[in-house]
Amino acid sequence: MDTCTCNKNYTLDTLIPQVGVITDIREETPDVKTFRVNAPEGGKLFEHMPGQCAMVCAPGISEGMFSITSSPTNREFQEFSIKRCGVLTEYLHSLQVGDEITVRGPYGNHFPVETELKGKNLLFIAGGIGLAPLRSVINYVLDNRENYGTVDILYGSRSADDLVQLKEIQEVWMKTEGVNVYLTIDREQEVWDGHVGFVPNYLKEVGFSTDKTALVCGPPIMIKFVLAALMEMGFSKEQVYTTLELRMKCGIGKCGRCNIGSKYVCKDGPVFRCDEIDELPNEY
Amino acid sequence: MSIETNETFRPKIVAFCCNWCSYAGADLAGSSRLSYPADVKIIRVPCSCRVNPMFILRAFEKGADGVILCGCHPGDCHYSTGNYYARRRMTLLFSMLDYIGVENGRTRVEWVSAAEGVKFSATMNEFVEKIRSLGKNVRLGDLRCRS
Amino acid sequence: MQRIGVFVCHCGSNIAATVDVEKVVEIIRQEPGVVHAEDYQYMCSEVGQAKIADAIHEKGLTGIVVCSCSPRMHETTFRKAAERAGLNPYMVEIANIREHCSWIHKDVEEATKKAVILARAAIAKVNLNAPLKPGESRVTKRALIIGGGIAGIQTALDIADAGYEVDIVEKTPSIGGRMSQLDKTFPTLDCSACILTPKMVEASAHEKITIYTYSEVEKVTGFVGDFTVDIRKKARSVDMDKCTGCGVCQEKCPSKKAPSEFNRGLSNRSAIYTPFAQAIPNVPVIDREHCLKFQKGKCGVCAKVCQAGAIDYEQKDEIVTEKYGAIVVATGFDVIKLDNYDEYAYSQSKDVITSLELERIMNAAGPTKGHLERLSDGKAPREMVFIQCVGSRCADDRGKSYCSKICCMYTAKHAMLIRDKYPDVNVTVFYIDVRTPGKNFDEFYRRAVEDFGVNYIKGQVGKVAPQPNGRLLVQASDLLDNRQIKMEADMVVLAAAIEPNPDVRKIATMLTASIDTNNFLTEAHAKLRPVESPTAGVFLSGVCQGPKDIPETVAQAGAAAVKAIGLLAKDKLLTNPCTAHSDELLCNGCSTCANVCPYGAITYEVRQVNDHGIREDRRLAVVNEALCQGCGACTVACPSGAMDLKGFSNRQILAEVDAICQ
Amino acid sequence: MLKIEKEKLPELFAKIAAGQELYLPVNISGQVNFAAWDEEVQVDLTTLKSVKSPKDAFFPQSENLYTCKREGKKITIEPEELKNQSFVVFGMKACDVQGLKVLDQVFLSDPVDTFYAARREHGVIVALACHEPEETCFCKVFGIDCAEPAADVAAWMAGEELFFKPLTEKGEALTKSLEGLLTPAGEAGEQAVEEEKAAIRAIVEKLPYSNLSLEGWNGDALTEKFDSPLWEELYKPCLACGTCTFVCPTCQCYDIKDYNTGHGVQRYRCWDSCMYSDFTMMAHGNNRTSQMQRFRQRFMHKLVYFPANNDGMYSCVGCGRCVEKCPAALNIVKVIKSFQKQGGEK
Amino acid sequence: MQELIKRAKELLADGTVVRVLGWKAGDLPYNPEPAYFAKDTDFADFVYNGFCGANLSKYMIEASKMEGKTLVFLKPCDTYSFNQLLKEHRVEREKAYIIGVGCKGKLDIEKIKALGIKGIQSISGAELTDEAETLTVQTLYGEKTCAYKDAMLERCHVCKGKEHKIYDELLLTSRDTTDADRFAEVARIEGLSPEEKFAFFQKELGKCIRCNACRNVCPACSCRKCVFDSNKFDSSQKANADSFEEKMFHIIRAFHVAGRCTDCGECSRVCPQGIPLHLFNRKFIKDIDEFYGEYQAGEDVDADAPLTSFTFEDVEPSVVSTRS
Repeated sequence: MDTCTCNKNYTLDTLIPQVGVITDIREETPDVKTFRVNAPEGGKLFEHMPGQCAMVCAPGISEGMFSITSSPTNREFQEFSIKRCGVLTEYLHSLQVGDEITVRGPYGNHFPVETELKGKNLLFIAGGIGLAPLRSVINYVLDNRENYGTVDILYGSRSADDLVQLKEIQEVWMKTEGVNVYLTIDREQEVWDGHVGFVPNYLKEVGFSTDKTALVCGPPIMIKFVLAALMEMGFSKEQVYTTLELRMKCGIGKCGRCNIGSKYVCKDGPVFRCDEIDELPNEY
Repeated sequence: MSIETNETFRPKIVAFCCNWCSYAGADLAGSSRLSYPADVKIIRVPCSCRVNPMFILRAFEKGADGVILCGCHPGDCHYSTGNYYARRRMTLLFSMLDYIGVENGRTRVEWVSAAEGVKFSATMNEFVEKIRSLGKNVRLGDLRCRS
Repeated sequence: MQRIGVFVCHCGSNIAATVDVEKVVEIIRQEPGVVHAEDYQYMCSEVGQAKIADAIHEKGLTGIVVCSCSPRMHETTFRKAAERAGLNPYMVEIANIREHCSWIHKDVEEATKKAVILARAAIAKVNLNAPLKPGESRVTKRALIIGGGIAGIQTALDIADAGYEVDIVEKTPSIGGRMSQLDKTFPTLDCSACILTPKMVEASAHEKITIYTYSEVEKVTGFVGDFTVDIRKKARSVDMDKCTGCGVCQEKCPSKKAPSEFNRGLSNRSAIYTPFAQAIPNVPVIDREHCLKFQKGKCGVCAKVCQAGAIDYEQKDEIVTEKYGAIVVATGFDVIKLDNYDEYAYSQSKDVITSLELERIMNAAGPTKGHLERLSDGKAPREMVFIQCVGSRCADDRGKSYCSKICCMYTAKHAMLIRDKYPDVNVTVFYIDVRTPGKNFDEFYRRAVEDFGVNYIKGQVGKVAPQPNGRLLVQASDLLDNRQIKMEADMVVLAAAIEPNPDVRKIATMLTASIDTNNFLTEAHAKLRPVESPTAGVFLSGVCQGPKDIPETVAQAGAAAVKAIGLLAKDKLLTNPCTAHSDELLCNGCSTCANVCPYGAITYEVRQVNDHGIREDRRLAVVNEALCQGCGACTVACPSGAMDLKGFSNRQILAEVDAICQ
Repeated sequence: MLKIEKEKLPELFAKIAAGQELYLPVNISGQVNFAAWDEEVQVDLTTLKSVKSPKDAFFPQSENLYTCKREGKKITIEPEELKNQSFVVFGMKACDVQGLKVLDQVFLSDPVDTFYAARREHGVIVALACHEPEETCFCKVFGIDCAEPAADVAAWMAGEELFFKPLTEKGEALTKSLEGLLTPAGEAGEQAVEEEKAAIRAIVEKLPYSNLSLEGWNGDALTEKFDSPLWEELYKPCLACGTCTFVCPTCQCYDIKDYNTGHGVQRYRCWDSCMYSDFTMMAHGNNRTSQMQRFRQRFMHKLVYFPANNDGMYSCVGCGRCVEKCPAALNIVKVIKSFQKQGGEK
Repeated sequence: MQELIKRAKELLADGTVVRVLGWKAGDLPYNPEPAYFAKDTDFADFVYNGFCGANLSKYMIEASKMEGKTLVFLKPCDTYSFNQLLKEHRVEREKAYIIGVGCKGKLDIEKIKALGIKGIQSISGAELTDEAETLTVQTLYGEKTCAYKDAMLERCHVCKGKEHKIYDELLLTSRDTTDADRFAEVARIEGLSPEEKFAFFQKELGKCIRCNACRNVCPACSCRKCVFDSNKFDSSQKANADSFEEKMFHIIRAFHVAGRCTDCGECSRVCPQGIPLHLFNRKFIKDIDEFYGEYQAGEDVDADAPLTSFTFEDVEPSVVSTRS
């Protein structure tokens, strides 16, 4: 039979990545680097929404899902903040400007910046590298300031050295009107004259009013205590969004790994409203 | 297969050599300028007993046409007993490869001491000749690696 | 992934003549991970090493590949260079493009291609290298010398003089070794006993030296700096402390039919005996095989005559366990058995003897009290024939492939001494070559020919046949005159090849020291480390390493002593960091690895692990890094792959395989 | 409806294979699996079930996605070509066909898996009615009529003939290409097929699992089923192998891996199993650490999660392959029955 | 069977054991599953018949981690596996109360089906007490019979003997089933030309679907994490992309169990594709016997294993090319 041409109808499969060139590397902390990625011919690899992720791959080494930390409002590039913690990230950390990787995505859902969050007062709560996905939302919100109410950002880390994007926080966020930034670190440090204490405790200390919608991201243990604190403070579950992290391979909800209940975290997540999480079987 | 193709056929051969005897034997072959074909590439291991059957299969997987393991003569192992274990392991492995139909000339163990540069070179010449006569390894390789 | 620097050495023209070094650099520069590549005339030179250091600093290298000569040559050099520049020395790998490439291939294109592949393999490996840190182990400040001949004695004295305790273990009842059996020594002709005995006495009197005669090494465990050795002191049946060495027991002993080992079986000795008059210690032993008391149950003469009450028939073998930091092997040699040389009629005629037997015959304390006479009839010989190279330089497997080195000289000595003492005896020497390199050696040989009229014939003896008249018919060919010779001789002396003491094989196995196909112990490097065994902490002294004469032996004995002293002088040793280690999450605790470990380095303990959220108590293998020598036997025995070897990990070796097969 | 004598089937296969690839049940070393046809193979249409389901004609056990090549720092990506020629799968059973419908829900939902979609588009399925259903079959439970498979072509074996009925355009096209070999079945043929259907349905009624009740199993039953203490008992014999998932016509979990061929890195996907201990393992933990959880996941997915997302469609078609092949004699029927029993006791 | 239940209940009652590991009847006549029994009422489903082929030794790895003692029923061949696990410290003797049960050969449902028997409703003659030499099978397509022997697992025809190698007590008597030479098939293959050997294994291994049933059922493959599941050798593969992988997997698997495999035959029993996997293990067993002296894994817990011992005079690997 003749070769048919019907396949021309298909766009490139979502599993096929694009080549990305690393155009800038910032050392955020001793073990976190932020990589700026462009298409080889310049420009962005793809459009995305805040909270979405992409699969970053070092061919032959490994592949991993990372949240896109740059805001969609950035027209030039995408950024990933990556913490060194395994074979892949070790490899990525050894790369230099000009090196190429492959990227596929964007995958997953995003924070509902154009729907539920619109017009709301926003409270961002992040711990450590958990700022990465929230940074995308924060910058999106700051770039569309008129669409949102107050913005409070509570960000904590193990130590002053482990706070990522500190330059941007201090030079942009803190200087933007209507944005309050609260920084904290876990333990006393000489160089640090700011607040000391765990994020959930600081949260209660500040005592935010419940007229806000909270976006929470950080290590699982922090999320757990932050949620408890928020509930204690009178927030309802419908007012809180967070992200889940499970093992992912395909990124499109088909390979089965991130299936939990009837959800696929890579496709239906990673962003969940807390009342949705409650409906999932306890396997995360 | 015609004879011409056999003559132009350049096999890929991996030689695992123990550090103490055979690698030194290979060094001696070198310093004595005793030539053998460049098809042979040596991997240094501390002892013949370090060679895992997985290494040998992996070599074949990735396209090797022959694999040879060289160690100290039995009784002369730097670690006293390593080559005795290697001898049993390789005997069984080679027997299994033979059993599943892989030509038994593709694998070999030879004991070469640090003083046997001549033997090292002669063994390699002989082994390369043997592999050339057997031709390309088609029974034990991953198709994806064929160029 | 590492930031790798690749350095390709020209080695003058040694590499560069056959490998296109620049091309290798150009290709390798493109490899993933390689951030620096350069070539240089001599990488091992100071300038070359500085290049490595500079690149480490400037490019922030985390891994180094040097394409050069064998790692056995300069791995340490480059590792040290990297270490000085602040890099872990184990982040350096060598691609051997000289011995394994440029020196054996002629075609430049082919050699260059191979060099690239070898470099890629090294890059692939270094990508997976991890910094390693050697551990420390202590050094027991005591040396063991195995063998109490001149080599062992000299080494012991030198080490003891440096202030360290030394034990000598000698298998026979007395120290002294082969040298004590010799009559005169070449090329000075001084009396062997006269120069040896004072050394023996000095050793026995030295406060730092303990001598175990009639003893053997039974078991060796441990490793450099910390060997534990079991020494079997065979039952002497004589109390060493009580015996006064008066000798009455030997005189009175009714069993006098035992062949004297010292006299090479040419005479008999009593069942209770000291091997020779100057024996040290001067304490007899009872040869239980020939002793009536032991064999028949009755006799007991020696006990009766011993005033000191030193005879102890109940004595048992005793095991002494001692710790040592260094071990010197000085097990010496023996002459080969002549079973393969029937044509020389050694077993058929008493008048065909070995040179060592001639030594005993010529010696005043020997079986003939120093008179040269035929052993068959006691008559003085008129015609003597010496045959050289019996079993030496042999092309087939009847004898030894090597030259025994000492025969030419001692034969000249024998010929000269005979012609001097018995001018009417004709001496003919059949030789292949006469080899006389050495101080005053050739002069000595020429004196034998020119001043003493020894008849040297270049030729091979085909047959020695005993004649009905009691003489020996020697058939030979004269290679220079190209004629056949038939002559009758009264005695024929065979320069039998020497070979390492047969016990050395057992000892080498215990020490995990390697030996070559001729049973000579292998040196760590033929030129640069001639007195060290590849096994750390084991040193070689005397003929056990290769044929040599007395001055060479003594010189090597001193060298071995210096090496041992160098070791004993250290307080701590750095251990090889390339040891096995077990991944606790993969370990089954099945004991298979421990079963193949030659060093007993693996033990088991029950420990709690957290396996991705599962917490449980598991039986786990634990490697003692001080004991582990890094052979890797356990890594293959382990089915789950929990055991791996640092520096030669599974993934490193597989990466090399991949790179080569690519 | 058309027909062909059984003894002429080799001719039929040859004719189909002349125009396109043909996959059909083939006996190799005593086992029947779907494989490409050639004159050498031993076709086996009488064995009811192939060991592996024919799903790998559409979702191969292993397939390349792309090759990644590197030159210096430059990376290039060469995507694997999509299936672009038609092929025929002959002899699938009604349950296998339903299995594909389940896979369609996964792979053809947004974002479409183009590799699968291309195969689906080019695959022509000739489904065969189940001549003699067996005790492990329970397709009826899922509303499947194994006497009348719904595919591009439906076929029946009755007596000495094979009856052939195109049901779709693709089926018609195939049938057309076989003109000459296939002859009209006629009245008698229609009759024979009706009798065969009746015979099949009669046996199905008698099958031990045919009246298995799925009551309580649906997308809403999540918490109740998930929290049941029964799982703790049920999973015990499970050996954590992947037999059930690899023979299953609906299991679609896959892994994505790289293989370095020495000339490039091949990105491929291959079947994976949620029963494997490392399926969900991450560097820092595993959200399903115990075999109980993994065992539960498989059945919860088939009977609860999947229906929840797919309008009540179960991700099980009752083919019974897992019933036959589980080394520990565990299977989905035992699971369903255990819950039923427990429900009864309550 | 009733004796087993009675004894199990006694041992539970007197506190000797806290659970019983045996077989539970399945919903089909031929698919009993390994199961735990802890209460009197659990025993309603207890079964021990010809279809109870599963080797329960492997389950004792997990059972050894539980509180208290487990009563386990082991067939003669299973006891070899238990011993081998004991030797490797994977099970604890104190955690097991072993009742050695008799065996008259275990049945292979695949063989029955291969005889064309399908639609099976019930099977009689499979009980240990049944004297009959014939199985009677009621099917949807009528009553069928087959000889017990013809339905027996391959392994039972080459049974190592019906003697239990380790036990606390014995119940039920066995029947000798050995009627074939264990190494005959291996020897047959050895006699083939390289091309024939290659074709044979290519065909057999070509069926492999990498489901890991053989590995996971194997009492010798008791690794917590298999090398084929870990990245220790970059060997984690389930691609099934081409024939090399199966060869790698099965050769290495056989190699890893060489000298440890008791030849219990579970790998062949469970293979969904009917690959005669025992041919690999038996090849090693035969070689070990020939090269290093006869050795039966699991017979003697204290014996030196062939691959962790050696003699100075061992044959050289070149024997492979010189012997044939």
